[in-house]
Amino acid sequence: MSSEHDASETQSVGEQAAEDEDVTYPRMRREQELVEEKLEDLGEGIGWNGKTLKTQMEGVEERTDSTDHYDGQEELELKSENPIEYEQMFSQLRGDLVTARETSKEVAATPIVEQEGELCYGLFTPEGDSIAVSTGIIVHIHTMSEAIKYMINHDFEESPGIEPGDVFVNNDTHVGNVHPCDIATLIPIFHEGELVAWAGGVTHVIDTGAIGPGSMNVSQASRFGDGAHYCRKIGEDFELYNSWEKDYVDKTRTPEFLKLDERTRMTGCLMIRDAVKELIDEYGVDEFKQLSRESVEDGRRGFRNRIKRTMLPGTYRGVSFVDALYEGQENLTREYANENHIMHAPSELHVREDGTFQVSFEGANKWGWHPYNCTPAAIQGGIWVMLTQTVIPNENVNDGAYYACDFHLPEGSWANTQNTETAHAYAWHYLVSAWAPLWQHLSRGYYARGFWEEINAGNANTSNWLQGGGIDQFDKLHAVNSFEAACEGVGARYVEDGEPHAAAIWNPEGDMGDAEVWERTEPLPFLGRAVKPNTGGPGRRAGGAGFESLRTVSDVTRWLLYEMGNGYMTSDSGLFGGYPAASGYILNAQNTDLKQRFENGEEYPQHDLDPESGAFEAQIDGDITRTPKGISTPKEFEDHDLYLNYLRGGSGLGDPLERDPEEVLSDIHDGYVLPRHAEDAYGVVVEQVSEDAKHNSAVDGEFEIDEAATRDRREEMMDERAEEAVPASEWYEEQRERIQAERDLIDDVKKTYVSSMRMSEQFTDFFRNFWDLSEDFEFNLSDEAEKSLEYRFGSGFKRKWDNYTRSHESWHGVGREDEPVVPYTWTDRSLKDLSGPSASFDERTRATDDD
Amino acid sequence: MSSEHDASETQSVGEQAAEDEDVTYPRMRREQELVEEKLEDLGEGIGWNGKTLKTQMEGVEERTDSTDHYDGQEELELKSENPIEYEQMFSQLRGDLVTARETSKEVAATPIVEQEGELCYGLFTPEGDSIAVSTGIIVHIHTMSEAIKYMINHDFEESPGIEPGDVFVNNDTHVGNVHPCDIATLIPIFHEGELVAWAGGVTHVIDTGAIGPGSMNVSQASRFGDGAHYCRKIGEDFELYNSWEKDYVDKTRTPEFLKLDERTRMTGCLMIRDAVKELIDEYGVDEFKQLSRESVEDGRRGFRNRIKRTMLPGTYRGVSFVDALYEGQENLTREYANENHIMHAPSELHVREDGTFQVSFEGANKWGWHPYNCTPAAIQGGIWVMLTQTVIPNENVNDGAYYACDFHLPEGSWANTQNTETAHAYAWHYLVSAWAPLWQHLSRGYYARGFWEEINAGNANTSNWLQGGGIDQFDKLHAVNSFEAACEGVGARYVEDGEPHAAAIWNPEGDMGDAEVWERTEPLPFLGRAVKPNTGGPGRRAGGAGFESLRTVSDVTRWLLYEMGNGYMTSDSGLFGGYPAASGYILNAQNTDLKQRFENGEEYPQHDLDPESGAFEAQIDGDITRTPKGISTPKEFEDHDLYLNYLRGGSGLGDPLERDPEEVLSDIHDGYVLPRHAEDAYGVVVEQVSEDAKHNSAVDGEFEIDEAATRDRREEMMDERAEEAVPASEWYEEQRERIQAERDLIDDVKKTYVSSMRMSEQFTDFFRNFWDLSEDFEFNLSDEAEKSLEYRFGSGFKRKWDNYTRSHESWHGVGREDEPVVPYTWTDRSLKDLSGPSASFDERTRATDDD
Amino acid sequence: MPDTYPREIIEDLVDDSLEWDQLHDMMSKFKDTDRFQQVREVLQERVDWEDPIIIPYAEHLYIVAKSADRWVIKCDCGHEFCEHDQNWKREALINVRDSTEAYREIYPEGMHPHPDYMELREFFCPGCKTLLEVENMMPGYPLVHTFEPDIETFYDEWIDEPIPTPESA
Amino acid sequence: MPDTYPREIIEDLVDDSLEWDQLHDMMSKFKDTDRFQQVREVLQERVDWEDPIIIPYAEHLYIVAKSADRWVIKCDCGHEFCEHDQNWKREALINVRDSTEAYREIYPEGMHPHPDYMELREFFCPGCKTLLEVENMMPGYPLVHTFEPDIETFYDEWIDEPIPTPESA
Repeated sequence: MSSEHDASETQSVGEQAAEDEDVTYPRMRREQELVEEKLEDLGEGIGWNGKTLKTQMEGVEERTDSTDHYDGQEELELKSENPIEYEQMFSQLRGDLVTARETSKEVAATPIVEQEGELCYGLFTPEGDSIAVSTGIIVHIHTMSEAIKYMINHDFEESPGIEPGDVFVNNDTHVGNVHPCDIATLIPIFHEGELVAWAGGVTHVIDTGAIGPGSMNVSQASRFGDGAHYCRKIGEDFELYNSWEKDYVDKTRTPEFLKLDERTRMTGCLMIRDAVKELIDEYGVDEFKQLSRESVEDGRRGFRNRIKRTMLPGTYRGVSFVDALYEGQENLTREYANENHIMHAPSELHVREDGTFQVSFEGANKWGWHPYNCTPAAIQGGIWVMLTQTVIPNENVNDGAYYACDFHLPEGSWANTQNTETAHAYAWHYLVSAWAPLWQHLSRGYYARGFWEEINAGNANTSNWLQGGGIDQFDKLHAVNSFEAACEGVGARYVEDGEPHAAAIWNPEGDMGDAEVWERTEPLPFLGRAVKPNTGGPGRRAGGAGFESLRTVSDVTRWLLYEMGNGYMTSDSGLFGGYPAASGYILNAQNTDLKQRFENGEEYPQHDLDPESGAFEAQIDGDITRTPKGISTPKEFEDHDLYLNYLRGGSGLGDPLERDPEEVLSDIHDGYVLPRHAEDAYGVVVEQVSEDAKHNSAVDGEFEIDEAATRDRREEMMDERAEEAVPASEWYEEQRERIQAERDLIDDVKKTYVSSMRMSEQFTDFFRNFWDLSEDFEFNLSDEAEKSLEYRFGSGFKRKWDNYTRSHESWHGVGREDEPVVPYTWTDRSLKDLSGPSASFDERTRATDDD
Repeated sequence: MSSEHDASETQSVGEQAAEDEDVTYPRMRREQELVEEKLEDLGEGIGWNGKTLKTQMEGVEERTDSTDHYDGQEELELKSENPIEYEQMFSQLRGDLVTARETSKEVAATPIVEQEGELCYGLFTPEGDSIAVSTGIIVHIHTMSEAIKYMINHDFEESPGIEPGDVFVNNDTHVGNVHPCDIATLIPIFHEGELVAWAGGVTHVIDTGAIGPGSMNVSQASRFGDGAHYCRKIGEDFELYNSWEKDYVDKTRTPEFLKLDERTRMTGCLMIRDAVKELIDEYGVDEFKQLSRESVEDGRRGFRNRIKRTMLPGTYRGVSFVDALYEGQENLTREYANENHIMHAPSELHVREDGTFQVSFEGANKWGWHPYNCTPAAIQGGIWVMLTQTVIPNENVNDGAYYACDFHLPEGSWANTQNTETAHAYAWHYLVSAWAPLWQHLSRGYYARGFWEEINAGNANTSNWLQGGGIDQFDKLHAVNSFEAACEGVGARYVEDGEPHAAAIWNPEGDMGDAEVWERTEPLPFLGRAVKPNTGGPGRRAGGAGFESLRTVSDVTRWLLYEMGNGYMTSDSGLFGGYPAASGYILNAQNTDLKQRFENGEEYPQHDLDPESGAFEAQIDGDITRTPKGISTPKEFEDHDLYLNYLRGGSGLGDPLERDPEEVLSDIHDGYVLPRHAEDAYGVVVEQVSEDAKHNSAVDGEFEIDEAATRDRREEMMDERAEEAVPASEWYEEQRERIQAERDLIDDVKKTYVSSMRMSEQFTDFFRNFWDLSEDFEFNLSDEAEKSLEYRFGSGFKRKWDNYTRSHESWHGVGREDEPVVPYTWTDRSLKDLSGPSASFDERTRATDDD
Repeated sequence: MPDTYPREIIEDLVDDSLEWDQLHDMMSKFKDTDRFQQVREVLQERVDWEDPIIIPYAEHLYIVAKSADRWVIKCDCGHEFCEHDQNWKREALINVRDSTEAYREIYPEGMHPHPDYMELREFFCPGCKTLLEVENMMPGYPLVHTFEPDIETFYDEWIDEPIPTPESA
Repeated sequence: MPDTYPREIIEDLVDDSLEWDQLHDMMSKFKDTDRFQQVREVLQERVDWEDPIIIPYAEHLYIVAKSADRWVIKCDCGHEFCEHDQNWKREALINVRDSTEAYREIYPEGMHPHPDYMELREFFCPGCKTLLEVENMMPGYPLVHTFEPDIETFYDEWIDEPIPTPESA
């Protein structure tokens, strides 16, 4: 599908909608008159019964707080009195949202949206709580919710006004977004002069004008290189302002794509508006209003019920890390950004007696001069979508689930920078890595409760991200970011191996996309694409394998490419004895002889299936970069250079020695495991049937199990375990001494600890207590590391929100020196040391157990 | 004046204006009703007699073109019939603009605006032609004019609408600006439902969120690091939208300063609106409209009359260069931006028989990956202001002068990139360097005509720019850019030496500012400030000396500083035998022992008056950077580091050997000339009266002239000239051979030639003809240089304007392979080879000689 | 409406021998209300010891009642680690993979964490040597006490049953 | 309204001996209509030769009439360079400053152009050796023909006078 072809299709869909509006929707004009009358003649607001939106939102919060039911909906009147109508209405809405998405997707231009489905729609209450959602990248449902609340909170109602026909845009991470490349279109829906709902849609666009090309550039140190940010009104009468249409096109390297993406979102939002109007015509506005309130409360109860039915109350803890190595990187935007970062994400989940969640990242380290920082909206939206894909994988998904969760994100940490100077372009790098323990919290709960079919060891680190740009094959400025990364190995389930090269968690529909489709918008022909061996973590159930694409570069000038992924660390652990997935590495070749090889019909690389084999190096001459790091800043590539896009695998579950040897043999034949690792990791001894037999041949029978040798090897390995492993107490003493002496601890690691210790008294106590260190124990840092911390801790806050409503108060509620509102139970103190099990739960939310 | 103090003052001024509006100006509401009626009920536009603005603008252009009088104003009816009223009205307007500036300046927060007066106001016709201007940085009058035309041209009238009470912002270079840090506020002024004028104001703000701190960062390669760009409506009813007020604050490192700057502009614009309303009340709207038309035509005629009275018709040619050295710079935003640039600005002025100007930059080289590129608006605005400061230094300044000038800026050159990807943050570096020959064109004309009092050798290269930022002494994110650069040495006049440390040309009010004032917003205490010797170019009349400030750094964290100025090249030549001003260098010291020196009461550096003396190095220990380059990208500075801010001198005029020895002696005593250069440059032999005598003592009598030795030395130097100089013909042969052999020509130089040759057939012919080279002569370039050109020439165009009105057609009219619309006379062809003197003039503009 | 699965299905689940379609049904359809009880019963049958299982704690591990007021974490091999609210890892055998060599047994070149940045801690049961957990940790990190179930709330308030004791079993 | 200055003021201007306040007045007040004629007359008196000055061309240089149809560029020392529409620099003596050493005579260390990037071309009158122009050029640049006045238009249309000839002088 060429973009030109698309453009014409789009026009027909988009313009039709615009034309229809004038001819067949006199409603908008009528609404405008009604609203004008209310505002100017009556001095009323656009909320219900003449209230302003802000007053109305405060009312909802007030009633939610005082009753512990969303909006005080203690009785679900509509649902209980007329359950069929309730379900009909809700299903109709849900169906309309899905239809809006499916239809509007056709307007889109990029494979990102069109192939990978990187868009979603939501319907929201006037206050911004989601009522119903489409399929797709629904992480953005909650971020749009925050954006609406931000606009209300900051008096957009007063100016520029929120009126019928208005169109708003947001992509500001600190308003409500994960990263700037997800652009939201929001339109208010009115009925008889009242705002009854918002329709919102998000697409992941290809470039938002960050300092490097691609949607999620990695070389910037601050917001000032993160790309264009928008949060404002961009149209009236459902027409975009000419000023807007001339504005954003220069803030992207791919204006034509963004124009079509915007049409997509407009089309979808207008369809949703129509659907709401039809629903109101059919059922009346009072029913609709009641539905919108009840559905959120219903969602909240549904979440808690599900938790009470499938999980165990108590406390779940975990920790994850990921690396972001910038020492020695080129073309960073600040001199002092030249340092390595480690994300430290302690994750504490309290499942409270009422089935609600309290998620705390107390101990998270400071934000950094990299584009992986997060806002609360990002974390909350991210975790919300993760829960919707696991705990409540059904249609009844909305902000009710959010209302059943409290988040405590230390202010000033990477998870809640409260500093608009920070960069966020690929917040997912930290976000996805940080939520890894949450998978395991849920899985441990499911295990204890017997729901073993739901257990999952985790997800893959979503990478590599192939991104870049320059002047493309059509001699136009262009940017690319391959969404092959929407397809990664999945963590092992308890009862099945992890799925190989399946969807990344944040996009359940994602797949690797057709090579031909990528090649149409990316001047990066595929030399090969294959399952990548040993990417999934070993285990009784193996992590799903990732894959790799070997791309070359064709017909470009001044073309930049870069890598983004984990390298020195693996972010997702295995579960129950399974191993983590493999970590990333970078492989490029530049100044190659590929052209000559093509011309001479010689061999050339198509894969790097076994990095140790030398096969790649044997098939190409050139400057080869092979490094176990995961991130590179944009660097020049020329025609016939090579770039390996390695998409990660998932983590394993259970002791690998418990894996059926036959399955290991299949793994070899399927290309998931290299023969030598069958023995090393699984204790399975295989033999090559002939000299020609290849691993990864996808032909069964090229290897055979030596059963006796396998039995022997496994026994031997059990013995080795007994011999080599030491009692934890012994290990503890040795480690304690190591820490006291700061032996073999590199500066990057110590800097991470010190950062967390400065962030959190609680973590400091935990660390010192665990290792039985002195009250004043501190690590000694290099001057560079000290400076890095001083710089960041000295930067203070620069908050986006002027006023926080109740639901945003928690953004500031953590990390204080006195006892935070979140109980911190990592220290020796256990649940039992609290005054009672319920003491782990915030007073405010204890009492709600009516359902 | 602290910023806090300012804030309160501002509030009183700004809020008063806002409050007054509601109470005492029901006019705006009335206007809104009238406009609404016209638009909605009558279907009319906001122009005169129901026309749309766009139609009205087309009418003005049409009448201007067909009559060669602005708007067809062949008779200046008002002026001729009622000259006193005309002058009264115009003077009143002019006075009101000046008052608006003086009053609103008090609201400003930064020394940039408050001390240096970096703001200006203009009053414009509905079509955006300036009627009258305030004092100040009036380069922006013409750029605002372009911004208004852009809004009209791109149908802002249709949406978002141009209505009474609306407020617009622009800082987009491609819309109409020199660089993004000059932000314009524009408000339409209505009368009885018609748009009668625009008020506009510009301030130079302290930071617009470029990739590095400061208003004019130097490390970005493209627009994507150039900072935030705006061109849109930001308020209604003279109130700024809440969405806007929450938007831009995160796109700057200095939100509080920008807020106050915006209040300044709003205050001034509202005062101008009042003034217009009063004028209309007094004289009637028809008189006002007539005045607005006639004053532009009057300005156009005034310019031509002035030219015909003071200049000579004919062709003036010159060329200037400046360096921008990026090879080896750190933290560039793109890998391929790591190269050296030379600006090549051939400048050809035809003073046509009718007194109009035609300025051509044919032969200019390609734009580059640096922030010194220009848009036509920048060049035209820049040259317009330069002319207003020279040719028409009076009150009767408006766009009439612009209508008397044609500009031909090769499309794709640094002077007219027509590519919105290019960076422009310090366009002045190229712009000011490129207009240097224009000074000399004018001076040559004045010389021939006898107006010797107007002769000026040129201006100083406006640098260094001390810029940077980080966390300041108040622990807040901050950015600085010292406007000490508003004060430079001035070029020598024919009849006087150039003024030392006087105003930079683009700001006639600029001075160096009080050190104390800079220190209040910049954590950079002064160690010393002094006139800098040998910065002005030697000559019979010497160029005005620059000065230097030695700054240290105090109480900051993560602080970056950088330099911006010429280094390897001097941009302004001397005149009539005078020498160019000195070029720049960089001097920093880091990791110093200054703190200890302070504590021990030891000597420390306060100056670097004689770079060869070793004095600086003797007084400080540390890592000293001393390099003859002029630009550095942001680099880390810590407390007690040192930074030399060296502000350049002007160029000289006349043979230095003709300078009165007594004046040279004064130069020594005044600190303008080091004693050794009195002899080397001027042939004046001086003796130190005692061992204690110091140069630069500001005490007369420390040196004495040895008159006999001086006489001898000067005679000797005349002999040396005779001996060492060679006939140009001899030199020519030698050089020709050198070029053919490409001997001693570095890649950076050859790349510059090749770039210009690829840009221009005309320049290519000129170059080959002059040196009598073969038809296919080309320089051989390194691969790197070839790639650089390929990258840039292969980038194509990415234009901002969708449709160009007649006045913008010239943006595309130059650089074609066939004869361009501008006659190119650098080749052997002289004026005489043209069909007649008038053949040098575009047909279109020949006939206008009615005044 | 069925809100329970047949016993044999639950047994297959525990034995990891469900067919994919059965598993898929289980995942996408209802969640049975008696799952905990059924699984616990099956597990109790599978182990070789008598202590009543209070909850399945992790693969191979259980919290079992030694008395009415003492609950411990126990491996299915019979090894007992610690009190139920203590971290069993502190009583496990541990092997740390923190060299390139050790990593390369599991992962190909370049595809494993950097030993300076991350180590793998393998925890084995001192009884049966089964690998019970692998932690990927930054060097120097404390052991994580992963899961502390609130047993009282669960039994008393969520399923409204008495907590098993040796006496009740 | 005076639109002329007294002859003595113009002489002082030509001799560069005006006081600052006189100069300032001249700059900020009116531009006299007969300036060209007055300056030309003064200059004509100052030079030692008889050729009528057509226009002052540059300091020390004039375009003078050798005949009714031949105009040349001439130094006040009497040296004649070339036809009026040719570039006099091609007939001058030239010295090029393109080494650090040569630069350092005029400028302190670090404060002069880099010789690889820029050279100074000093043009002297072959007659009197006066330094007439200094060009700062990128190496290899052609000589710039700086000024080509349109004498006919000037005399015929702007001041409406006959162009001086040896005969008319």
